[in-house]
Amino acid sequence: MDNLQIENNILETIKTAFKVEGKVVREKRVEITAHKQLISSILLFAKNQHNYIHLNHITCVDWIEDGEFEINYIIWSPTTKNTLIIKTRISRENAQMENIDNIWDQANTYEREMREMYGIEFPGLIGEHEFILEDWDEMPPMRRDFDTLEYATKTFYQRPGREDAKDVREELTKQSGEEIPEFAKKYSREK
Amino acid sequence: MEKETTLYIGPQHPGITGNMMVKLKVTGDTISSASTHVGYLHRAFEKLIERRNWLQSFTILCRFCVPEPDPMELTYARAVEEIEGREVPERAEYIRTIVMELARIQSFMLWYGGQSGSSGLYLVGQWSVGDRNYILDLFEDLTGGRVYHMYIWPGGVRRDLPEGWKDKALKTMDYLEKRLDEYDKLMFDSTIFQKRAQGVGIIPKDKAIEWGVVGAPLRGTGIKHDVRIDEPYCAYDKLNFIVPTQEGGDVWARALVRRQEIRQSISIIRQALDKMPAGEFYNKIPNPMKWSIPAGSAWVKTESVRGEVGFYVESDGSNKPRRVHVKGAAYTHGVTVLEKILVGQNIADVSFILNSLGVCPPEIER
Amino acid sequence: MTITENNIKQPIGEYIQNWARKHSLFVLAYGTGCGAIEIPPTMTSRYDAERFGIRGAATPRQADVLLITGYLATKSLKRVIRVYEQMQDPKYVIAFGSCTINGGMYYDSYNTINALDRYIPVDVYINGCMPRPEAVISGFVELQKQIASGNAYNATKYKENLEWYRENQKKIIKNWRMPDYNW
Amino acid sequence: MNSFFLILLILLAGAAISFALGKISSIISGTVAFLSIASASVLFFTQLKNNTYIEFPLGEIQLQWGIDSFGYIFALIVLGLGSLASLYSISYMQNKERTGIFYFNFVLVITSMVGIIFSQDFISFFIFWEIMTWSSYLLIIFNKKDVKEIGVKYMIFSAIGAYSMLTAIVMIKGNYNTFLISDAIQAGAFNFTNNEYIPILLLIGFAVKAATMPLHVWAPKAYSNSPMSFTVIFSGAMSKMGVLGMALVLVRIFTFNANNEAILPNFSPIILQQTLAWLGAITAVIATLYALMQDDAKKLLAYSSIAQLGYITVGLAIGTKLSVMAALFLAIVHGIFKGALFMVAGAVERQAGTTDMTKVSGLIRKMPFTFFTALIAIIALAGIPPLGGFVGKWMLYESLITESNSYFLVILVFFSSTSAFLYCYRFLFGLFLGQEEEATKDVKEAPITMIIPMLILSVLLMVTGAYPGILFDPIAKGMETIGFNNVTWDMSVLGNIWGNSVNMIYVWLTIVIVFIAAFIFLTLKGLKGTRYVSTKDISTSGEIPLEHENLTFQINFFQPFRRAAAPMYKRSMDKIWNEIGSGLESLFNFTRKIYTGNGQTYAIFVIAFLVLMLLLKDTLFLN
Amino acid sequence: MEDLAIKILGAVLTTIMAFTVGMFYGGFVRKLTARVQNRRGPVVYQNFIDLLKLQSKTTNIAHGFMHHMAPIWMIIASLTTLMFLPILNGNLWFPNISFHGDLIFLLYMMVFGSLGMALGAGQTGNPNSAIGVTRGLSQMVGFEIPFVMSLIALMIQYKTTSIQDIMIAQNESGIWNMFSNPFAFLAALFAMFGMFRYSPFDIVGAPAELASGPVSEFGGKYLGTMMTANSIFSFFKLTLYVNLFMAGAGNINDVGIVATLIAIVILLIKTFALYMVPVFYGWVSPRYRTEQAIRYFWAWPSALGLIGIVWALI
Repeated sequence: MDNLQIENNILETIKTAFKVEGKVVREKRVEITAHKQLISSILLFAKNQHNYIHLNHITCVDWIEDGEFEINYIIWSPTTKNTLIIKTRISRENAQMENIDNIWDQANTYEREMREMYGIEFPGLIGEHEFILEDWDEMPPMRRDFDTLEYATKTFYQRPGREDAKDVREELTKQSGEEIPEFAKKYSREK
Repeated sequence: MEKETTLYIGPQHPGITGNMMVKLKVTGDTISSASTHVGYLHRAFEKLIERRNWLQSFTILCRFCVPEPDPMELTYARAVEEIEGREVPERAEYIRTIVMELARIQSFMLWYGGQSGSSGLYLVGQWSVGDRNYILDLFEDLTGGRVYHMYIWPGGVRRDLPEGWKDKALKTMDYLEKRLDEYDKLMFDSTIFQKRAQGVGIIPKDKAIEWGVVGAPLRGTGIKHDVRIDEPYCAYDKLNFIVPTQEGGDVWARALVRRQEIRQSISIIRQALDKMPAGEFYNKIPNPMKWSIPAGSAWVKTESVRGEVGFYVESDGSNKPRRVHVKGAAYTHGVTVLEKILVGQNIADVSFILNSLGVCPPEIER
Repeated sequence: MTITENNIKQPIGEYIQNWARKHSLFVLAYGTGCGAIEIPPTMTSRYDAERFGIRGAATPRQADVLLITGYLATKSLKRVIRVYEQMQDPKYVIAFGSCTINGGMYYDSYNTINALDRYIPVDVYINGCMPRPEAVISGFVELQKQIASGNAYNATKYKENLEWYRENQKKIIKNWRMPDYNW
Repeated sequence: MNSFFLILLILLAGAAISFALGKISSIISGTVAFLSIASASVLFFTQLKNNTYIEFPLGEIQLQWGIDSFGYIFALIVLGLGSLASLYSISYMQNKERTGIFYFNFVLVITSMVGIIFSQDFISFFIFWEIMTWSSYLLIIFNKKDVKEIGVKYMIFSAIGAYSMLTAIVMIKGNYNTFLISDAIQAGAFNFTNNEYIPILLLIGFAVKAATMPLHVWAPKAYSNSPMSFTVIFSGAMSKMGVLGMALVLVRIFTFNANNEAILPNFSPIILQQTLAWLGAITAVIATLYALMQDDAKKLLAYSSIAQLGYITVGLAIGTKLSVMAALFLAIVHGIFKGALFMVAGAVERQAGTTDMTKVSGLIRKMPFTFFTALIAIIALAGIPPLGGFVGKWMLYESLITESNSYFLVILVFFSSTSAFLYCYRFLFGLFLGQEEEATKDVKEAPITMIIPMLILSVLLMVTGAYPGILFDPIAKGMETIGFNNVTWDMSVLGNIWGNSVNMIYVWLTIVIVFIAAFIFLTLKGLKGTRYVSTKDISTSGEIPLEHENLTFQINFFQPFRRAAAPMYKRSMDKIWNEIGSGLESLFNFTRKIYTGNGQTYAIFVIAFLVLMLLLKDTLFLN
Repeated sequence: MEDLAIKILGAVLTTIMAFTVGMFYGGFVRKLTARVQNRRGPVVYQNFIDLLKLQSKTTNIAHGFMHHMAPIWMIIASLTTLMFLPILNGNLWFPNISFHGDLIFLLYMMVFGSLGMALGAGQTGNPNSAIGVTRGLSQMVGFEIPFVMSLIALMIQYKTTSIQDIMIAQNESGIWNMFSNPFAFLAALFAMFGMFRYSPFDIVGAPAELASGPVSEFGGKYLGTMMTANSIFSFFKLTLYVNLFMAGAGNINDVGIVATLIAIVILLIKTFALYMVPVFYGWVSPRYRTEQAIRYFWAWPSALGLIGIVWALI
């Protein structure tokens, strides 16, 4: 395929340089899976050699079944307009990941969020510990084993009346004695 | 005790965009350091989405960024389509384009209000926010909602254009074009506004991409970058439009870029309405409660007013998303970029710069 | 001397004061949630809330009405309480959107409170997600009715039952690091 | 025994005793100083009649002492302020070291100033002048801070003044063969027609003490570095000695020349007049601009003193009846309010440890009386009705506009006095308003002996506002002594020659009535619902400030103004002097070597110079 | 005795008139602003309602004595300046205490309120207030310069410092000062923009920047009293300008009620017309930064002022 030439080239270069797995997902998307220790060198390589100077995103997926976090680094190159996704997996226990805010300043924000939301430690990460939450003393909330409904029920007052799922408008029309048109009755929740 | 005075801009402050806080350390009226504090709007959307099924998530998605909910819906829908491999009818692509551009225009109108209001020119804000209602009317006719639409679904759009909508839309565009000239006369022709905006909040061109600047602020530094061109989606590759750029990287350049973009949007809408083919508008999805998506992940980008919006969607094959992670433009603009460019600026310009960057706090903390 | 309107008897001085309060509502500029997006349309040409004497105020000292525009994150709640306590009596709270009533679509979120009136007294609830400007204005009109009848005493209720409110508030806000007020 | 000698003797005895007692107890020493100055003042104002003179020979030279109405004006400042300042000193100097030396010099400065006022001949005038210089020098370096820089600067400029004055005296002796001031005036020594050097040299000598530009560079640091209780005298009274001299000379120049109309073609007094007036105005502007950039309250006041002396210079230089009256009125009122302000600064320094406005704030609740004084004095300083400061300013403006047509000068003066609002506010805000800081939590009000003089001065300011006539009376008499005719004045109506007037009593009445009404209304209205809250309870956008965060806005206070006025800040006289100094490096080094900052060497050199001049007078100045 | 009674009556009448007119002007401006912004706007007496509301607040906070006093200083400044300003040209019904109205006195009395207000704002300890005050004082130094220049030009022109005399002279010659010395008038007009603090010179309380600046901590009765003072003060400023440049209320020396009323109407028309100038300018201009505002005043307006002085000298 001709139109995927750039993508294949980049994939090949990185594959030969680091001996990692990878594939071309589609046009302008290249995906690489690497060990966590290789991440910063791959990022630096991509940034310096292939002009992937824009850090698009860092995201974390909780694979609780595997006992792992998947961290994805998404970087973008303004010259080829290509996106490179670098995936790595780290253990959920004592989760720790290399800090890359020396490569991109804005990585600091992502990492602070991940530290707060998933409890992943980034050694050497500066910045206040509280980024989004305040006085949070439970498990990091974005972990899949944190049950938000249970926490909400426990902490916040749950006003009764949610469970009956009544249509408020219907109730109001009933109160005012207004006649409910035929077509509306079709959608009524009371049946 | 610190020597510098601490000044809180927000959360309860007329100059802040949304509910966030910029903590300034000032000496005199010069800012020596700034730090963004967010979390006042954290609703744990990404956590809640994990508990909702693929379609229920739409109610949450559109609330990611309040001034401009449609790009969020579109990006998510496209991500789901990419994982599932679902086709979208051509008519739906055109309708989506129109919705996107309408959303862009209404958001620009709000930006007019913010940018001029933060510099004391309330008249433009009053006019533009008032006129914005006409676009919201169009949305209401089309989707039933003023602000949140939940209109774009995986596989197309929820319903077809209503009768007479096209004429109404064209009429509104004509009206807006006339009004825009009036706003420009007040805002861009005012020497005071020029004095205020020029040379303020400069983003250096050589650092802009590396800092993570996207959207109008990036185009304001002279770099031509627009997702609509780079990775065309919807019907953008079939329509004619230019991506305006300006040199300088200051508030003024960003304002000029936006000023040109809103006119491009109007032209795109006209073209799209003109070229729109007839046919299906919706590639029907199965029963939403049981609808599962094959395992896989997608990273999809869309150009919103503030810059590109990216969705990372991961599916584990069940009927609920595994992970939906949103990266809005404000995530970098509002934190690292803002903290960098505020240093050395005047206190008077904080709100001004915030508005020109289009910082939208719910996008940062979600 | 008293005056009777709508079957409510008031001393004339009070009547005049309530009339003034009713027609001059300064709304604090605090967009706590997504409902804030409908405030600019409410204030501008099509809906023009200034007809009713509603206008913005920049700081809590000058404001009469605190508009809670939507869900409150726990971090916001702390600020809202501080702002509310800095406002001067008589003060009113209008809660905006379904999420302030019972959590709305955020009922299972770990970071948003579900019933606002447990933490600060609410005078008027406006339901909907989000309420249209017409609904907002009708909420204001409802508040005006309450004020005119002298029934908008919720701020007093807050002062009298401060302990109950404090207890509820402190349940959510773990680190109560408010400066001491002398009231 | 003659009252003149008695007064000086009491003062000298007071100086000696307080010096001796200084080692034992600072309070007793201070009390002695206060008593001696107070009793001297009582003696002065009760025993001495105006226009009494005594003559006595000192070897060949005939000396004459006396008191006229003109000197009386300055005696009011010197002795009144001196008594209050010495009362204030008792507590202020309480816990300091070397108080004996302080009081000795303090009383000596007062003595020398009284001596200057007494002197009717150049020799005793000069001797007292020099005593004043070096005793004040010892007080400037009393705190042993920056002795090299401040002391040397003061000495150098004093020397410039002394030498020029001395030269002028010798020239007078040479030309007119007299040391008596009155004889010299009679002979026309200050007259431009005869010799333009004598008045100019004398003016330079006086201008140094009056801190007129460009001879002001010594003043800011000298004012702020001395003990505050002395700065009260230093800025309030001692600078007025310069004013006294200038008034004496200038009035003669202008009035005489106006009558004779014999003006030198190349250097007319009009030029001198205009130069001086503009110098005064520029002094005022520049000093104001510097004052509003200061972070130290003492320095702020020091610059402000220079600015105020600038107005006085303008008034004297214009030389019309109203303007001289304004200048003299301002001189007295400036003594009062600047004395009060330095007392305030001293009280803050004593109680809070520093006058750095970035460190101290929110003292109003702790030091209410001090704040009251500061408020009154600042209103007067800013020239806002209805206090004494306004009266002086009004007369100055009216005289500039109506009598001398110096319209552009008015703009300059007005610019300075409007900018003065900025530093006035800064002083009050910096020390007393704003956040109550942790560092100043335990500050108490100043002791009563410091409060009383401050309150007396504030009351004086109010009285001079309502009844400026009580100062017009001595001023008018004094002005008649030095050559003005028919000086009219009214108890509380200010009038200009275009027939417009301001009645201060009406102003007071209106203000007081409105004040009482508004105060009662605002206080009683909703009295129950009014709470007084701490400065912690402010609206910080809903956020709760952290412990270590500073909410006081103090640093770079007037940055926007500074930015707008940036070109005006580019050059400073200090820099120019330094440039001149470096240009003439060798000479400057030489001067520095001679004036090591030691008072004795200075005195020796001055005396040597005097002797040299007297020996050479025939050869040098014989016309 | 009768004289005194008339004076007191006149003073009270003047105060009431100034207050009412000032409040209504504020209401008109709000209404007109709303109309320009495509809105219906509040009722014209909305300011009265606001004032009544503010005064009927049941709790008020003060941060201390100076905070408590701030509105009082403003009231003092407004009323004292008003009392020493000739409202109608020598009319019996509106005598003021000093019949001539001295310009230098009024010039200084005008800052009394601002400084008092600044002190009150300072005591709150709110950094926004302090920053607002520094801005306000700096701006004051800006606009006072062209203002005083134009005043000096007038003084030169008429050889008097009395407002009364300037008014009479204009009426006698029949040429308003705004025509006889347009430069001075323009300089004063620019200064007026700064005095009224409409855009682009609303930098003191700029909401988006400082959250209403010095008045941040003032609410309830304090804010209400300030509002009263401001209304009176704006009437004073307008009347001062009309007196100086537009011949006051005309040449009416008749004591009759009808003549007085006509004079008042003339005065109101003139003041309102003048008031609209900064309001119009404010609608269409964004806000300056502080140093830009100061430089603005020191550039063209001051140059015009200088030309005005030269013009008057010639």
